Amino acid sequence: MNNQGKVKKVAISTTINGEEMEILVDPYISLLETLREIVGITGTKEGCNDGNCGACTVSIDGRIVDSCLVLGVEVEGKKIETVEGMATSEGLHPLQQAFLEEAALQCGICTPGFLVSAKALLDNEPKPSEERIRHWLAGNLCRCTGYDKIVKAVKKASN
Amino acid sequence: MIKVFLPYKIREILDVPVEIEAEGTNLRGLIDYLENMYPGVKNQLVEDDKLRPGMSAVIDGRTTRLGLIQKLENVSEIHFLPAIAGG
Amino acid sequence: MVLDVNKKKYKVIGTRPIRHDGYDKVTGRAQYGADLKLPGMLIGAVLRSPHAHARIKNLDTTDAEKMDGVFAVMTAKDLPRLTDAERGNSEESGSEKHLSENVMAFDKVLYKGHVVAAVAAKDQNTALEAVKKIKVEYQILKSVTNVDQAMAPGAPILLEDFSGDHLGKKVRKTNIAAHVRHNVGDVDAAFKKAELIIEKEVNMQTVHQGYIEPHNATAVWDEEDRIKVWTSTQGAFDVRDSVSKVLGLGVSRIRVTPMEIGGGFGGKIPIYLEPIAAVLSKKSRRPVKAMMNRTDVFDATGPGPGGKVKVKIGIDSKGKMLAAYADIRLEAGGYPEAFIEAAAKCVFSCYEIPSMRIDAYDVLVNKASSAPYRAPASPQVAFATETVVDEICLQKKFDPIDFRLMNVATKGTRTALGPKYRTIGLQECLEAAKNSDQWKSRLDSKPSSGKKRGRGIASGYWFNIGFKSSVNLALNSDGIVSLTEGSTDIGGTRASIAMQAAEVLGIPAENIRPTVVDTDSIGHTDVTGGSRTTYATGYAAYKAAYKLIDEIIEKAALKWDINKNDVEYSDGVIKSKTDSALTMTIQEIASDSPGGPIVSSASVDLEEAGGGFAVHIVDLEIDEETGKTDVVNYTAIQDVGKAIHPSYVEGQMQGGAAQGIGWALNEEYFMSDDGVMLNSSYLDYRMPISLDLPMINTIIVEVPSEEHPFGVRGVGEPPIVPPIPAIGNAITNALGLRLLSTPMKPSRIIEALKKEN
Amino acid sequence: MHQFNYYAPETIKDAISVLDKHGDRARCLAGGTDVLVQVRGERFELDALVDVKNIPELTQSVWTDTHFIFGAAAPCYQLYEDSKVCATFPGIIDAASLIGGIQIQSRASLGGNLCNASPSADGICPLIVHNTICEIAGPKGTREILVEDFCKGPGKNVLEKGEFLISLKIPLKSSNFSASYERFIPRNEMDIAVAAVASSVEMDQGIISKCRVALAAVGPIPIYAKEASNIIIGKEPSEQNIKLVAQKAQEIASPISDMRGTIDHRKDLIEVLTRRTMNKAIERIGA
Repeated sequence: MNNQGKVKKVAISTTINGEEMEILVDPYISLLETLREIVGITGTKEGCNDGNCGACTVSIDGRIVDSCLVLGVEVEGKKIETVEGMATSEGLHPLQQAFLEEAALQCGICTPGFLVSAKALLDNEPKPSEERIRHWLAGNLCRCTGYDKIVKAVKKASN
Repeated sequence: MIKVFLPYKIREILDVPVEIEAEGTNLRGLIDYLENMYPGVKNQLVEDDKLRPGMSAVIDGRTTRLGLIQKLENVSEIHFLPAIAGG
Repeated sequence: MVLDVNKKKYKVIGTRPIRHDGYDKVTGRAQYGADLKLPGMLIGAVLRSPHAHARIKNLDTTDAEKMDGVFAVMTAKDLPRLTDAERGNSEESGSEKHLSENVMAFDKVLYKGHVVAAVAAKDQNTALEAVKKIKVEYQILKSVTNVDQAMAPGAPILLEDFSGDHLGKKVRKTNIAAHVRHNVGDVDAAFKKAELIIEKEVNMQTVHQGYIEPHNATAVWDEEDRIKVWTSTQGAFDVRDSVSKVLGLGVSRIRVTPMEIGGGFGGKIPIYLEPIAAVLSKKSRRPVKAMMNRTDVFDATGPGPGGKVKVKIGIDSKGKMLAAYADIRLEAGGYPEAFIEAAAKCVFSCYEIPSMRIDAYDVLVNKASSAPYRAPASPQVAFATETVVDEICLQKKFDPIDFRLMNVATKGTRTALGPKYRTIGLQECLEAAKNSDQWKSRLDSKPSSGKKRGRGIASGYWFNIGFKSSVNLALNSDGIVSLTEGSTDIGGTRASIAMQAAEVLGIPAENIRPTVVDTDSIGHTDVTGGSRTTYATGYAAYKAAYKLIDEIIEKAALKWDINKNDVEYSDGVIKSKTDSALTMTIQEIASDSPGGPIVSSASVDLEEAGGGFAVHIVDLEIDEETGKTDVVNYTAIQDVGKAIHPSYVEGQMQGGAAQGIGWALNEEYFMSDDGVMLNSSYLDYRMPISLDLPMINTIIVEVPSEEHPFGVRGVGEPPIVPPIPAIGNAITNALGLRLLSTPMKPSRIIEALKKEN
Repeated sequence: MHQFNYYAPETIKDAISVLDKHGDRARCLAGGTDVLVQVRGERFELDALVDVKNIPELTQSVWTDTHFIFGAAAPCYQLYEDSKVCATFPGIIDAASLIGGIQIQSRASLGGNLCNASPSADGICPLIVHNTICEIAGPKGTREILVEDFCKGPGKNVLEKGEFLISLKIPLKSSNFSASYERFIPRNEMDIAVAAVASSVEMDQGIISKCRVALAAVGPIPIYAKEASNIIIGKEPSEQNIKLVAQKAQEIASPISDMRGTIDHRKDLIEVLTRRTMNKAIERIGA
């Protein structure tokens, strides 16, 4: 039995960075592809497409996930937050500011994923230890910094 | 006189000693001087009136970026070496 | 910590402003290659060889062409044939022929993942499905995946129409693309005088740069045969030159726009997808974007060469080095260039040794064509040399820093390639290491965890290339200076370049607005690599800033109708030397400058920055039952000449150390017998994660380079050199045994421990 | 990648009907952390992916008088954020809190981990040493099977056409019971076990009355090392006795050499990890 030609797009309603929207997605594409190609926000990055780098981290109803390992159709009725939703009209999120001040990014490709991950940590644990930060960020790969300044920036934002 | 060192393989091919002495007001002149001493050297170092691609000249520790027009004043040694790319 | 050897006082240099591109990068606005979307854009996908070595007998694209949603199919027949085999010996970037065949195989595939065909389709999934419909008939050949196999008599030959250069002799039917030799002094006689001779051979597995962003390229080929390319690259002009060679078009027909780049470490200097996207665009008459996945990146890009390095050093009774010999064999991959000249230059770079001989071999193997990886070939050779040095210290009970200081290379030391060093800062680094908190701290050799601890130290070198860079400046009517440059910014170089212009102009770094522009908008600028960007493009910015001041003075003189020699400029303010009433700011002159806007441009073509040295100290903790190694304390010391933006200098030192630690402990290409990399995912390639590393202490040493007005040396590359030997030496210190192969992974440690007992 | 349709049934019955219709061209989607990677990597082709997370039984957890029952699709965090589960089954939490990183733990479930039937699965050995039972639903009704009988080979399990895993039932234990799970990886997270061991112990007046040891990544499926476990039953938890268990476990292990580890290293690790997990489990009973 072959599906080819029978697979129909699915309409879903979801909230992305506070904005309710209805979108039409192929049932087999990832949330990552949905965000980048359908919604058109490209801050969420693809590094591996198999859940091992965390560059595509977004939060769904407050929990961080690798958006490459979620289907677009799965987020019906859910609240998605991406890096684009972190800054407000008041200004940058303290984590974004701390990343800049601490030089916690070099090439910047992993930065959106780290920011979304770190935000979820600080939302639940305002004063994490260094070890806790390193543990929480273990699913986010950075090849440039050696993590030192990232950990320091998260620490700084938590103060 | 300027001490000149040629790459190992050119020394092998043309039977040139490790260290030779030569002179010239610029690199072009120096290479012509070498060519008189060891015919064939110029062809090893120069192509289309330029240093061969992949060949560099290190003049007292500095790699010239000017090539054959590089002036030679108060120079004590020159090494011709394969150019090295970086990462 | 910054050890300020250079006492000059600066206003901007040495401060830590927020990088200019930072806001875009923390908000997700920054546009990386994969983020680009053009109207009508198609997606390209490539078919890759599943075999490491095979002849293409037949290639049938008919079914792919017929598929719905497919707009173009391409094979190597769509590329101009380049038969210039002779230039395959070029050390620079390979011949046009090899460049082209690495982009797409013509009649033979040389590694698993070698591209054989490509498709452009309406979307990613259609393109990937179409690629599967291309039929290829392969004649599978025996493959060689390491230097021993490749150099063995009777080995299958990769490049059949290519001549190797063996000490100047042309040799046919060989996998040794080049054998070079360097010789200083009488090595054999010097070894005879030695009291102690230590020889070690190390084995290195192939590694990958590991940048998080996969390669990508978008191209539009227009009706005038002009090509626009948007890509993730370390060098837009290198891409332009390479695409021009592969497609046989003049460079000015090609405009390359460097997108933001998600890491490179040398691996984003070669071209891969750019000509393919261009040809697919030509055939489909639509913009085409092509992207790699992670497996493609491991299989077909990078890698950093593996290989074998043998080093022998002889010392006299006092410990002075008398003679050294190195035999270096590195994997070039499918096409020549394993950076053996760099290896030769680096292998004995930290020491003053009167007699040295180096033999180095560039060896073709059935792996992706090697790309530069951060100080290419220097970590490989440093592992051998620093291991030998450590062994000498152990046997003769020398303090490892004192021994290194006794033999340290300084200004005037003759190097293995012949030339003498100009001012370098290795001695200062070793002294800083000796005074560091970590070195002075006692190593807790029996920690409560019950594990064994060990400390290791090693030095390393990279020579920092110079080359060409261009910068344009324009003074805007609000007093802000626009700076355009051609160096792609991998890690904060917009800031470090802008800061040098700001220093000259005496204005805040924020008042310079740097932009990285395309190849039509700036003069030639070489790669962001070789640790050259802050040095060379920064120098161009310095020159351009002085020219801008000349312009400002000239325009002010015109405006005031006085002699320009009577005008002076300082810190954004213009004054008359003769009339104290005449003063204005740069905003004032810029908003009304007689004779047109105030602009300047400058370019440089520089020699090497004078070399950068690093010394690293590592404390390890090893679980003798499992072989697991954890880094518990780490200090990186480096002479950077002058730190323009110290935070990003520290970042380079920490990042380089982290990559070196990964290389030392876990990273490797794990190959099957038939030449396939089995661990081509982040899951199994095992790069360090946040939990694998401690904070990495940094000590910035500043011994100014003689070649740069602020004394800048290259920073990016030296820090990946010492970690491997430092870790090897620390393992020896902890366990009393020595590992001579990377990665020094848990199973190897257990194996070695068993052998000991 | 072959295109597939997505179904999100809200009842077990509806799920069975889709699964039954598509046979081996359908799979369940729980966390998706394995199945999405595999389908993209073209390990298999699917026509239907059946998201089971909207079925209440698949994500709920219930304490009965005799069992703790949790949905097969309950993500890892649901277990380790539940203080009662943490206090009662630390050996299960050991695994739930180290699968992948935080992102993966938001999605991945022990049920999914079990169905994926990887020899190196982190979740399976701890379930085995807790005598956990799988509740399976299918066209012919429901059935129960012990976790140690669930896997049939790498990536293969006992599920028949139309069947799927509903929940996992852990029998409640006495306060003299505890367990521990430890894996060896070269990094500190985000790796697949080179070798791993789960051990559970029940003590009766200083004597080990029950013991279960299970081994991962040293055979085609996670192994219940019964012979090793039985050695120490009725004996004191002395260093010597634990060593005997560990040596037996090492004997039972029949690993292969691959990119993640060698035969020798894996066998050595089994010995070390058996000792460590046995000691940890015993220590936990004391605490």
